[in-house]
Formats: sequence, C-alpha cells, structure tokens
Amino acid sequence: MTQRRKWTAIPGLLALAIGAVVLSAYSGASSSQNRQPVQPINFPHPLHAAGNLKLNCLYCHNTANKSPDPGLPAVGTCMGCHIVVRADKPEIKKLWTYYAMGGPTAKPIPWVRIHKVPDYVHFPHMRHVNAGVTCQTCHGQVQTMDRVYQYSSLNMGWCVKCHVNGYDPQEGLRATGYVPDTGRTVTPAGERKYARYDCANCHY
Amino acid sequence: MATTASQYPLNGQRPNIPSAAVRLPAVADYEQVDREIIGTLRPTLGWFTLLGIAVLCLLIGITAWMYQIYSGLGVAGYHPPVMWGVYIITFVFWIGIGHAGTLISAILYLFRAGFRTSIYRCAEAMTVFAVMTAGLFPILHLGRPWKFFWLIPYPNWRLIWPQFKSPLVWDVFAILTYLTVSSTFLYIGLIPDIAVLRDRETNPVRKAIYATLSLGWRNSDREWRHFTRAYLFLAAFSTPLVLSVHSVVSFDFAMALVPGWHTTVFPPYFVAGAIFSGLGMVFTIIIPIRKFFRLQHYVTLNDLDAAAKMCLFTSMVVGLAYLTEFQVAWMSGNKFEQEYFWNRVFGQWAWAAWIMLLCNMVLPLSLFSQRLRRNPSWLFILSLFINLGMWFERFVIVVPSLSHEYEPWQWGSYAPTFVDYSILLGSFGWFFMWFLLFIKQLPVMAISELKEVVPPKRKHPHPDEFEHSRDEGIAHPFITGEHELPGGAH
Amino acid sequence: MSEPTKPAGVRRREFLKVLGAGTAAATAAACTYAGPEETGKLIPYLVSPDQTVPGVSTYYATLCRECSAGCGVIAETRDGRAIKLEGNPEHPLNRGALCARGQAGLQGLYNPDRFRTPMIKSGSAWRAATWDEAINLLAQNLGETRGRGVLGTGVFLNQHESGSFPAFLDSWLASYGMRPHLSVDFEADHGAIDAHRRAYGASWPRWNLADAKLVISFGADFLDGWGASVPHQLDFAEARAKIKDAPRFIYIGPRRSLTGLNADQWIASKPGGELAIANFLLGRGDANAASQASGVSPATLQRLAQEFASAKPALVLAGGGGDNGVELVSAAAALNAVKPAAGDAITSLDGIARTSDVIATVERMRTGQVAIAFVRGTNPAYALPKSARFADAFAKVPFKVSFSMFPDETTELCDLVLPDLHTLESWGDAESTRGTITLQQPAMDPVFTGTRSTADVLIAVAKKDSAVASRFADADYRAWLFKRLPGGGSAQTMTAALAKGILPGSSAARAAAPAAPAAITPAASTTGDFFLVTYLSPSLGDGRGANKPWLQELPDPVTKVLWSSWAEIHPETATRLGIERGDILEVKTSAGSIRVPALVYLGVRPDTIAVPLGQGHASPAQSTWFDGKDKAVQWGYGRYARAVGANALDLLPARSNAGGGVIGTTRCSISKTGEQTTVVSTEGSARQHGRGIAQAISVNEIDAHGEQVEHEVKPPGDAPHKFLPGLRSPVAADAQGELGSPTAADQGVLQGLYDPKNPAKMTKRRWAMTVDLARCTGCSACVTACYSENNIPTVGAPWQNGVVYATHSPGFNITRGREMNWLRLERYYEGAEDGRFTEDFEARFIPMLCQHCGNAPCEPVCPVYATYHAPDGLNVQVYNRCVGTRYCSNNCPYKVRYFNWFGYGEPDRVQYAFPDPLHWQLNPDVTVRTKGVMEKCSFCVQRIREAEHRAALEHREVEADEFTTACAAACPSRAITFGDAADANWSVTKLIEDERAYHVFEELNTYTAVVYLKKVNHPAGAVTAAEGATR
Amino acid sequence: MPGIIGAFVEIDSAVEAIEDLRRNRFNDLTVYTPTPRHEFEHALEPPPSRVRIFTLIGGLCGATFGYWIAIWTSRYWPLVVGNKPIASWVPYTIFGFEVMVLIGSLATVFALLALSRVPRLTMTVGYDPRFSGGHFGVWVATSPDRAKEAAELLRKHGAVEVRHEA
Repeated sequence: MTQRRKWTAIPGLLALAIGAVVLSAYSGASSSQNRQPVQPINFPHPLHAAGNLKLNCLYCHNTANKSPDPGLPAVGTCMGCHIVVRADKPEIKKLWTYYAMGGPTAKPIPWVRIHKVPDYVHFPHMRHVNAGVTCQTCHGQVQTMDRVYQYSSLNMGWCVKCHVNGYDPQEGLRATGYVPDTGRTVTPAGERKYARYDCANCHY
Repeated sequence: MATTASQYPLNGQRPNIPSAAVRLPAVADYEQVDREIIGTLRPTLGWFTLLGIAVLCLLIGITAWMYQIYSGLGVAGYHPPVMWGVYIITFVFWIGIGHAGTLISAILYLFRAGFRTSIYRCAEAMTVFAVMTAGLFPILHLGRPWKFFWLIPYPNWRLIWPQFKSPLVWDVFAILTYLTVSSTFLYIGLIPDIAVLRDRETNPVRKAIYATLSLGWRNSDREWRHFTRAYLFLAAFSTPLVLSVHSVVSFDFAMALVPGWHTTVFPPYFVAGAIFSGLGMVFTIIIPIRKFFRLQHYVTLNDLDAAAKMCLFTSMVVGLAYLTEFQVAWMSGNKFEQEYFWNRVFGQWAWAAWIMLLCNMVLPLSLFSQRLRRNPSWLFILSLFINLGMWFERFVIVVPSLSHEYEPWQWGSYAPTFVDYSILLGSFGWFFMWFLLFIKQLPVMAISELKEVVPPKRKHPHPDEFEHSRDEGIAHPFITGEHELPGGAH
Repeated sequence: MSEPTKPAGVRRREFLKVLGAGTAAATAAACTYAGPEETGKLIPYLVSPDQTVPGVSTYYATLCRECSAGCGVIAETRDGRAIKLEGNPEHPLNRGALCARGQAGLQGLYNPDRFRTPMIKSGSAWRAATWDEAINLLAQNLGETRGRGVLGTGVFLNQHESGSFPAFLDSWLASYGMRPHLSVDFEADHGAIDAHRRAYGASWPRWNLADAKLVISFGADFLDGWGASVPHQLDFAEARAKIKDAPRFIYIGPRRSLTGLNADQWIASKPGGELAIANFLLGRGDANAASQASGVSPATLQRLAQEFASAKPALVLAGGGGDNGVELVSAAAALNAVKPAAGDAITSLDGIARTSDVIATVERMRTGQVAIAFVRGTNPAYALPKSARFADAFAKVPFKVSFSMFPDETTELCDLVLPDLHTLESWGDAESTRGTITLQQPAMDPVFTGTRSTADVLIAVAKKDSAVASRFADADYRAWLFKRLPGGGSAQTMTAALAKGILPGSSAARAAAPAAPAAITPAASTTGDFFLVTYLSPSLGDGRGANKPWLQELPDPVTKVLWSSWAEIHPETATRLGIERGDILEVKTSAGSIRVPALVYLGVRPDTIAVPLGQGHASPAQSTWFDGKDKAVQWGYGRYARAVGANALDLLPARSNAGGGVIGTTRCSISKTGEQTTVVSTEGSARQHGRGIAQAISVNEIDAHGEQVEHEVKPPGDAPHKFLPGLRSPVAADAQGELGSPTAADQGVLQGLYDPKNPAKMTKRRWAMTVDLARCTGCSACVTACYSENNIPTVGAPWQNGVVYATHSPGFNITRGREMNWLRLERYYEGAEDGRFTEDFEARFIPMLCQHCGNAPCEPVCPVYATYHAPDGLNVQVYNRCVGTRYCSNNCPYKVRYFNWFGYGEPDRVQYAFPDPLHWQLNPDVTVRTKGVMEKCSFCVQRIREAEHRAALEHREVEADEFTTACAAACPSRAITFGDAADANWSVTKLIEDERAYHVFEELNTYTAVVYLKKVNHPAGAVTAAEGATR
Repeated sequence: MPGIIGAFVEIDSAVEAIEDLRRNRFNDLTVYTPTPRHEFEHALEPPPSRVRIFTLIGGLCGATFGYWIAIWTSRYWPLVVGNKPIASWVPYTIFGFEVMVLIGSLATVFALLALSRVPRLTMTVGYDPRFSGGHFGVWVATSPDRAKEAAELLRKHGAVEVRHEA
C-alpha cells in the first residue's frame, strides 16, 4: 500500500511537466513589453498631450496619417515654442544644446526607440490611423505616461486579434481615455472594421 | 568459418528442421542462458577501440555540422535544382534500416516465427538507434535548423500552426510516433532481463542502476500476465505502424510531381526496400556478435537461413518495383517520365543506377543457394553490399530526378562536398556509438524469451518434450553452429 | 525636414545589421538645409513640392550617363538615398524604358571602390589629401606649366557628353590657353556616324523600323548597344508587334549577336564581306563575286536580292566597325528605302572625337609634347589596345590629373585624383534629341563628402588664378548652367522643367571641335587562319560596366556566360580541333595574345573566333593599395572588375579603322593550352527537348483576322487552353466550396479571407502577367530591374565585403547553380541539332519567373505555411516563416525558387553582397532575406501594397494600369504587362485573350498567372504551317 | 500481510504445490517464474488481463485527437495551399492513424505498469534473486496460524527451501 502511494506521485509530476511545457510556449510573447527606457531628454507627454495644451498627437508625429512612419518632430519643431517657452528649465537647455541654433554642432536628439516591430513586418501607420484606430489602442494612454513604456506586446497574435475579429471603433475610442467608460457594448461583427489577415499583408 | 561447411558434410542430405521443434539443442538449462548472456557484458579492449572510432567519427560529423550552421547550407554540395542531397538520402537510408527491427520483433512475433527469438533484441535496438540517427537528418538539412520546432504543432503566441497537408509534417508525426513506440517496445521487453541482471549483479552501483531500470520487476505471475498481453498489443500496434512509417516517408517523394518521384508504387516499394536494407544491417550486426560473443548456438544457422530467405524475398520485391517503374514510364506515354528513366540508366547518373541494380537485385539472388544462406561469412559480405546498394537506391531516387526535371534550362549536376561526407560519417559514428554502448550494458538477447524455448527442470520429464529431437540429428553441429565455437559452447 | 534618427530605410538597415556608421549621418545630411548645393530643397517630381514625407519615396527626374545616349531617368529616393532608377516616361528618347546598364548606374553611385577623398601620388604610393591641398597642387602646377610656357600643350580627355559641360570645359581650357578637350567614347561606331552624317545629315538618325516591310542589318547590332539601344529596342518591338504587317528581319554578319538572334534569317558573311553583298544588292557586281568576297552561297544571295526587290519598303542598316565601314554604311544608306526623318535624330552622339585623334594625342604624349594631361570619365589605359602603348606615352607627361570616381587603370597612372561626383549627385544637362534639353539634377547629397563635381573644382581652380578668375564669376557650375539654360534658369521655368526632367531648347553649344580628317592608318599585317571578331559586351560596354556586380552577374544575352571572358567557336571547328567547352585557348594575333575558355556557339562562322570586350581589368602599375577609408579599394577598377576574364583589346592592333574606331576585326590563330575550366554560365540545357516552353508560331499561320490556325504539333501531355478559370478567380477553383458561403450572415467574416463577401475585399483581384515573346528581344533589362527592386544579392563575386577569398574563382557560386535571378531570361535554340554549320537555326528568348500558379505545386508541400495562395491570387513566400526545407523548390516545375545558401545579407560574411555603401541601394520596402530561407518573384508585392496604400489614402480603388512591376517598367521592348486579370479595365485582361496566349507546362494543370504570347516568326516567302510551328 | 515463500527447482513440482495449496483454500498465491509458463496459468486460473481496455480507449482517443488537431488548426487560420480544401480529411487520416498508434501504445504501457504495480520502489517481501534465474517461487500470503500448514504443503511437494516472511 505505502509503496504504491509513493510511485503514484510520478504520473502527477509528469502531468505537471507537460502543463509547464505548454504554458512556456506562450512565454515567447514579447519579452520587451513594459520596457521603459530613459530618454536623452525627459519629454513629459502629459504636459503636452494632456493638461491645458492638449496637443494632438499628429502635431508632432505629423506623418502618422500619411506615411508608414509616424514621424518624430524635428528639433526645429520643438524650438518653435521653446525658443521662448520655459527656456530656463534644465531639460530645455539640453534641447538647446542639441539644436545649437542650426549651427555646425547641431545634431538630432537620439531618442531611444520603444515600440518596434521586426523589420520583416511592414506596419503602415497611415492605414491604421485613417481606419480610425486610435493611437492609444496600440501605444496606450501616452498622454498620461510620465515616461513612455511599451504598452502592447506587439507580438503577432496581438496584431492578428484585430485583423481577424475586427476592430471595434467604440472600444478604440474608450481606449483613448478621453471618453468615460460607460459599460461595455460590444459592436456587432458587421459594424467592426476588418482587415485582411493573410501573411503577405504585412510580410514581404 | 567459410570452410566449416565442408568440415561437416551432410552427404548431400538437406537438414530439414521444423521450426516449431527444439530451437537451441546446445542450451541445457536456464542457468546456462543467464551465465552465457550475462557473460557477454564484460567490456573488452576491442570494444573500447570500436567505441573510440565511433565517437571519433561522430565528432567529425558534429564539427562539420557546426561549420555548416555557421556559414550556411552552401558549404554542402547542393547544386540547384538538386535541392535535396546526401542528407535526405541518408535520412531515408537510416529509416529503412530501422524497419527490419520492428519487423522481426513485432511482425514475426505475431506470426510466431521461432527464429526471431535469438535475434530480435539486437534488431530492435538497431531500430531505435537507426531512427534516432534518421531523425537528425530532417533537422540537419534545414536551411534554418534552429527553427525546426515550427513543424511541431504546439500552441504559440503567433497563433499559427504547421501545414498539415505537407508530407513533411506527416513525416514528423510518423517518425516521432515510430521512435516513441519502438523505444517503448524495446524497453518493455528489456525490463525482465534487467531484473535478471539486477539479481546477478554484484557491483553495488551497477546493481542500483539495474534496480531502477527494472522498475522493481519481480517475475510474479501477475506481472507476467499483463506483460504478455501488453507485449502482444504493442506488437499489434507496431505492425501497421512500421508499414505506415515508410509509406509516409515514400510520400515525401510520391506526393511531389517530380518525374521519377510521382509514382503510386512507392509505398510498397519503399516498405519492401526498407525491410530489405534492414535485414542487411541485421546481418552486418548479428554475425560479428554471434562470433565474438560466442553465441553461435543461440543464433543458429537455422535462424540465419530463415532470415536470409526473407532477405531474398524482399530483394525480389524491390527488384520487381524497379522494373515496374520502368514499365510504367514506358507505357505512360509521358515524355518527362520517359526521358527521366532513360537518363537514369543511360545518362549522367547511370553508374549509380547500376550499383543499385547490382547490389539489390543481382547479388541477393545468390541466396537461392542453401549453402550460401548457411554461410555466415557470405551473408556478412552480402549484407555490406546490400547496405551500399540501398544507399544508392535512395541516391538514384533523389539526385537524378531533381537534376533532370521539367525545365531543361535549369538542368544541373550534383557533387557532395567534404561537409556532406563528414556528416554521413558522423551518422554512422552516432549509430554505432549507441549500439556499442548497448551491447555491453544490456543483454543482446532476450533472456526471458530464450528461457521460453529452453526446457525447464522437471521431476517427471515429459515423454514428448525435446527428447525426440536428439535422435533426429538435429543436434548436428552443422545445424547448431556449435562447431563454430572453438572448444564448444561450454 | 524629416527626422534623421529613424527613416524607414535606416530602420530596415538596422534589422539587417548593416547600418554603416555613416548612414544616419549621411541621411541627416540629406535633410539639412545647409550647404551651397541646396540639395535639401530639391524640387520633387510627383509629390507636393514643398515637403518630402519620411518613409515615402520622392522621385527626381534626371539623366543617365552610363553610355553616350543620354536617356532620361527617374531616380526614386527614400529618406535622402536613391534606391531605384527607372526610365523617364516624358523623355523623347527612352520613353520610360531603361536598359540594364542604365539601371546599374546606381551601383556606380554606391560603388564601394569609389574614391572617398582626393588622392595625391607621392613616389609610388598614394595618400589621401584634403581638397584645399589638392586644388592648390593643381593650381600651382598649372601656374608652373604656364611659367614654362607650355601650358598650351595641355590635353583634356573627357568622356563624351552632350549638353553644356563640353562648352564649359572648353571655355575653361581656353582661359588657360589650352586647346579644346577631346570628347572620347570608345564604344562609338565612328564609321557609321561619318556615313550617317553624309547620307542623312545627322550622326544618328531615328530609324522608322515600324514603316519597313523588310529590315536588313549588315552587322549593325542595334539591339546590343550600337548607338542608342533603348530607342532602337522600343522601335523594333513596336514594329514586330504589328504581327501581320511586321517587318521580316535579315541579319548579315560573321557572328549572330543578340540582334542577329532576333533576326528571322542569318546570312553568315565573312568579316568585311558585307560590303560586297551590299554592292551586289545595289547592282554593282554580280552574285558570284559577292559570294567570293563574303563566303555566302550565290543562291542565298539571289534569294536575298529577290526578297529585297519584292519587299517594299526595306530598311537597311549597317555597322561601320570594319575597315570598309564607311563604304558599307554608305552603301546601306543607298539601299535604305525607309528614309529617317532628320528632325527627331539622336543628337547625343554628335561631336565624338575620333579614336585616331586620341591615338595621335597619345603619340604627342610619347614625344613629350604634352605638359599636362587631364582625364575624366574615360579610361584609355584600358580601352585602347595594349599595342597603342598608352601607359608609357602617358608616363612622359609631367603632370597628370584624373577626375575619375573609380580606381581605374588610367587613374593609377596619374599624379592627382580629384574624385568627381556621380551623375545622380551633380548638376548638368544633355541634348539627347534635337531641341530638347534633358536636365540632370542631383537626386541626393554626395555619398562621400570627400567628392566634388569636376565643374565646381575647375571653377575653384580658376578662382585661385587671378588671370582667369574673372571669367568664372559664378559661385558654382549650377549657377553657370542655369544662366545659360533657356529661360535663364528662372525659378518657375526650372520648377516646371525639373518636374518633367526636360526643357525645350538647346544647351550651350560647343565651339566646333577641330575636325581632323579620318586618318586611315594602314592595317598592321595580320596573319592567322581565323577571323577574330571582337564586340562590345551588351552589358559591360567597353569595360566601364565591369565594376558593377549587377552587370557582372547579368548573363550575356547570347551566350549566358557571366563573370568571365570567353572565345566563341563553332561546334564544327571545335570538333575538328578537338576543342571542348571550357578548354582554355590561347588566341594569338600579331598584336598580342590572351587566354580565354572556349565556348562552342552555333552563331559564329566556322572560320571565325569571336571574343567579347569589357573584362580583364588589371592594375598596370601594381600600385600599393589606396589606404583611404576602405582598405578594400584596389586598383584595376575595383574589386568586382579586377582579374575577371581577359581583355580582348590586347589582340587588336593599334590602328584606327576607316571611321576612326578601334574595335574591329583582324586575323588570329588559336591553340589549346591543355588547361580546363568550368565556363561560368546559367545555362542548363540550351534545347527545349520538345517541351514547348518557348513557343513560336509562323506569321503564315495567323490569318488576316489575327486568328491562329490550329496546327498539329502539341506539347507533351497536350492540354487545352483552360487557363481562364485560374485567372478569373483568385483561387484557381473553389475546390472546397467552404471559401464563400452564399448564406453567410456575417458578411463572410467567419468564412475567411477567400470569401468574396469578406469585408477585407481581397478576393476581387487576381494579379497576373503577360509576356509577349513577339516583342521580347532578350536584352535582359528586366533581370537587372528585378535585382534592383528586390534586393537580390549578387553571388558570383570572387570577393565581396572587402575580403579576398582567392580559393573561389569569379562566379564560383554560379558554377554551382546558385545565382538568385528571380527573373531569368532563357534562350533556347531550335534547329542545328547535329553541330554542323548552318545559318538556319532559331533562338527563342523567354523570361522565366514565378508563374504564381492558381494551383501551385509548391504550396501544399511547405510544412509551415511559408508559401501559400493569397486571396488576391499571389503565390506568396513568407521569408520569416521559412525554415528552409527546399521542398517547394523541388516541386516547382518552373524552377523559379531560389535559396539563400549563405548569409548574403550579413555584413560579417565573406559572401556579404552589399558592402558599404552598396547597402544604401537596398529597397526599404523589401526584406533582405537571411541565410537559409527560400525566396522568389513576388510580383513586386511591395508595389502592389504601395498602390493600395496610396489608393486608400485618396479614398479610391486602385485604378487600372495604375502601377506595374519593376521588370515591366524597365522593359525596353514593352513585352511585359502586369495587372489584375479579374478586372476587365486592366490591359492585361485583353492580352490574355490573345490567340497566341499559352501557358508553360499547361498539361501540369498549374493554372499559371503568367501568360506567354507566342513568338512570331517571319519565314522567307511562303512556308508550310508545320515549319513555322516548331515548338 | 505476512506469508511463506517456497522455492522450487522443478516446474512440475511447483505446479503441483500450487494445486494442492488451492485445494486447501490457500487462495492468495503469488508465483515467481523466470519466464512466463502456461503451466502456472492453468494452475492459478487468473482472470483475463485488463490491459485491453486501456489500449482500446487510448487508441480511440488518439485517433480522435489526430483528426481534431489537423482539422481544427487548418480551419483556425484558413489559408489555401495549392488550391486544396482547407481541411481535407483524406491526408489527415495519417494523423488519425499515427496518433492512434502513439496514444494507444502509451496507454498500453501505462496499463502494464499500473496493473502490474510497477515501478515499485522497494522489493517485495518473499522475492528471491533465484526466481529470475532458474528457480520457481510460490508465495503464500497467510495468517501466522495457518503458516505451518502451508509450509508443510510446500515441503511435501519438494520445495528446496521454505522461508517464513513477515
């Protein structure tokens, strides 16, 4: 009897091991999620995108709706205001040294990249932006982030979720955080936005 | 040894042995079985030398593979359009080798073929190691071997799965199943024998190991009851499995539209070829073992004779398949097929085709002669030719077909490089390393099954059991093979 | 101002780990406001002029200077880097097409062996110098020479250019009292130009091939680069496309060139014998005499005469390469019944200096009469026969300046190198056709900041000299040029003009160069039992293309040999002398000898050996390596050209023929050296074995209504033309019925992508392509276009990435069949099976690419879905999913899948195909494939997506024929048409209905999306259907 | 439960001993034999092995799973390859078969282990190494009061050794 109890533990352990393997298959999911690097200039998104400025994302990332690249603001764009505004703040001083009044020592700000899909993936920003996918859907509520971090896993399953099940505009709107969350109303399949989801849509 | 046949003339009389009757006249009792089989486990200098050579070959192969992974498949001899080469050839070769093992251990078990008892353990071990070797090659020949697991269906965050219509995925399932089942089959069969070793072993460390491996087996009637039943079912499963596996492997070719591949005859043809090559390898292995382990009175000439008959049969099946291919091409009226088969025997690759036909069709015909069937030396030499011939059979299937496909502009040639050869060598090293380790750690013959055919001690000896055999001259050394033992078996 | 830190291109580079340190910086530079050249504010071509959007291409209309023709090109730039060259549709000369050489201009721009800084030779070694240093050195030398009073003897050898620069250069030289420069083009057919001037009053008329009923060419290889090949091809293709009314084409010459293979009949005359035939046609002399001189049977000549008489009108062309070149061309002009209109003549070939003048100059150098010499864009040390002994003559010149971009043979002999800018980096103009100026504007900032436009350097030098400074008040050449352009370069004219790349008017004319009389130096006594024919390689030209891997990797359209030289010998002769393909022959003439592998070729007379030019670059002075930034730069024209093949010019005597050209024929003897080599070739079997891959039809089988008469010969397996279902619906046949269910309440969402009702709406398109073999000339421009568009690595280089691996001879990987040409041009022979000499054999060219089968054999065998059928009908290859089983390639009947045997995209590999800065040419929209994956033609899926994106942004559908693939865009014979076969508005849908349409290996039931239109043969007189219908 | 072990050299004496024991209502017997002999089967008349049920169930589950995984994954991301049905049962039969064999065999092995109570981490009382060699052992599990009787029977039938085990 006692002996039997001893070895009946073995199949149990085996089952656990199998379960662990299956779960570990998911561990490949974007290891870089929630990465929050330090930027050369501590740019406060809340100050610009929220607060009383409420700049539109497209003010700085001005090609997000017409190019695969969202676009980073040129240093000149920043200087547009900061040539006068808050010119005494240490972070702004950094900005000035980068700009150097367009002189020979001027150099672009080496921002640290956060959201990146592998290069065999083609992610045309404009198609998504023009389809009504809100920035926050993928990038999170940047307007509330003191330091931006990688919000989504950016792994393939995450992309495909929307492409197959369709994108719910209401949900996207809610994701922005600008409209109050008034209970979940799931949009019927017909009214969602669908995209093709065969490989060649993004991989070529 | 080759001359021994003439030392014991039979005055022209064929010894005709009913296989159901006494199997091992030269084996007296259970203790002798234990003593002699366990006696083979003592490592010898020669064994260490062979093992050393095997490991060396393996290391060469590993180095070559590392180099190939680093710089890309280009270092192998691939020459588009020949996109498959030595690796796939060798893969099919080893899978084929594996089949004889399962055939002998499972199919012959179901058919109650007596001569299987003494050789099936070796054959089965050969199967497992051959499949282990073969299993490496599909990974080895990948452009990105580190991604091989994409062929295995496992839940992943990409939400994508293998393409189950691809013969290569069929391969993955067939081979993994085959490896699992055949290794389980081998291990189950081993448990009682390991129990024997455990009980005979004096060295505490080895004893502990054997004790663990034997899972506390104790030969109780209850264990035996379930054991025989389970063994039967496993054999029943393995039988269709072994047929399916090589059929699936043949689908890799038959499902493609390459002239020379796209043929319905492939599955039976491949299965027969596999068993044929496997028997070849069995001879290559068992004949030296019975000699150097002095087990001639276990693996008797009767057993070799029976195996040789099967070898001859499969050889003729394969030969028929070869000819069928040509006949089909000829009658198909398909220009591509016809040009290919003409090219096979008279073109660029004629030499390979003729090696194949000679080794697999012509030489085995010698087995019609009983004297040669019962001549271990000849069987050994022949087996080497068979191995060679079967490797070239796969070469003839893979390379010439691809090098002369539909598009004349892309016709090409093929020449393996040292990388291909090193990895081929390495595969033999890998196989024989495992096999050598096996034969000195575990019994090369199924002790408990041998005991089934050895008469147990009795208070009142049976009138009808075994005695009749003695006066039928069955114990004639020419049959028992005792004469091959310098100084006899005991 | 785009953001410098992460333009799309650079991002892709990062992924490929090929981000050179310079890239970000240079990209930034491309976007800064600073700099006098103002390249940051160039006027874009297609998008709104005031801004460029990062990650979206900007297009600049500019000029091609790879040969003298001067075609207009569109440079596609992305984030400040030019990534693709295509023909300018607005341009009158090339009308949107561009040849392989033109497209490879990109690899001149990004050539890793370009000079990065000025170089000064001190002793035998070279050192990098600053511009101030270099310019001072030049100014100082000019001063000293003037001081010695011999400055007037200075010589400037400039590559032939049309446009304003020659005038500018002359004025600069004049201001120093130097004589006008020599405008050198070693490729020019001087004989033809002379004769054309006399006969037509233009050095290069525009032939109206379309008007002719019969075209006879006496060795005029107008498809191989004779004169301006692109316009010739366009016109020829247009003429041939008029199936019934198309001209029959007869080629007369000792070797069947690409042009010859496109002819319906070949008359193999002896070199120099063409004149006799022409005279015979003119009625001077009788058939036997002509037969004597030309080695052609009188019967053939009689038939030719009859045909010439009956076929009206006949267009007769002739090449002036031979000793009697001028007479021949004049005779041809006399025969020519289709008079070219003088108005639209090609003017870019005006004013080329005769080689006789160049040789005369060399002789002056030899006698020490030249005090200072300048060389720009031309390479006499290589392109003149060795027997001209240019090197030692040149050495006699006290001070020699080179403006070359590349470390070529001549530059190595100079004392000072002032590296020029590439055409795509500098300003200029050309007058390719009368009355139209083609503008050359920089498409990007200079790749290397250490290089400067020669014109600007000359101005800077002039400014150093008080005596001449006043003459050059302009800040730079651009200012100088704009002033002289019609409209004075005012902002609005230039905005309009640069957008189109052309400007009506004429550029500043050059004072007529002193026209020396055609000096016919007596031919050196030549002996030998064979005629030797040397010809310009269609891809390498006179050798200037040899340092561009795309052109080296481009198989010669005729022999399909690449990365090497060869000697063509007829099989009959070869068997007689016991020579086999690959035997290394020693070809000897009185002038010299070379060792080249033998290549048996049906299309050459048994008494003739033909050797191509363009290879065999070597470092004459064996200078030490230039120790600039890139250790890899070697003399001898850089890593891709050096020690590849042999230079056939070594065989030619240093004399100029009648017209003043140097490339001609002579006599030679050949001997086996006993050595053997593998001829580097992409050719498997040159015969179709009756498999109906490249099919042809005789024009007689097509009756008046264009209906095709059914004929007996069928391909093996004989399948009917049932391809349309495969083309009408994206999935060849809805085999499972589960793709679209009529009752789907969810608008097909759950039914998947293939459901027509799926909101993604992908199933409505079926991308397809037609290739008209009646148009295709086999020029292979499409192949290079594909390489350029799809980041295809070149694999044949003996050494790339600056690393020598001498164990591999040039093209080693190609002898292993590992070339990556997604689109390859197959050339099959018909007839002449027995190896005996006959003029009567046919060549069929067929571009073979992925057929995007509706029923693709490659798809179901892939274990990981790396290849599958897209809803819009593409057969997709997903590189990042591929594990490299190569099963798909085994199962592909067309063998159009290519495998990455090595890490061609990994910078740390010897096989790295894009050594810095070549990786800047990579197309950011296409993934560079990693080691161990399969790749193949994608129907330029990136262009499809781009068009879809554009349409989506403009809230419209993709319009019919809105875009096309790279190969179709480049094709100079307009043979390739791409489009949506499921939409009747696309022109491709009409073409697949053509009676000549067929599928390759139709009997395999693959439902290919590539439809070929049969080649049309024009047999002499009336022939039976069977003859023309050989498949 | 304590008992008595008797070791025999001859097989027939062991068989007789067993029959005699059973006649004397000693029913909890275990026989140790180096090799399965049908003599003991006859003497003990055991119930048929239950391995077969496991095998059957395992095989059926396997076949179902094989088909299911292939069909479900194909439909899960429906991509057309070579114009073939997205889920085509014909080739998927291979998976049905292979997985049936796989799970079936594993179930059989599991049954063998479970039913014959291996692996056991300690050796059972009464077992003797000889029983894997040439000897046959008969283990009689019995209460101490009847132990003597059982021992007698064993000796009577010629057990070379009889040992009391607790």
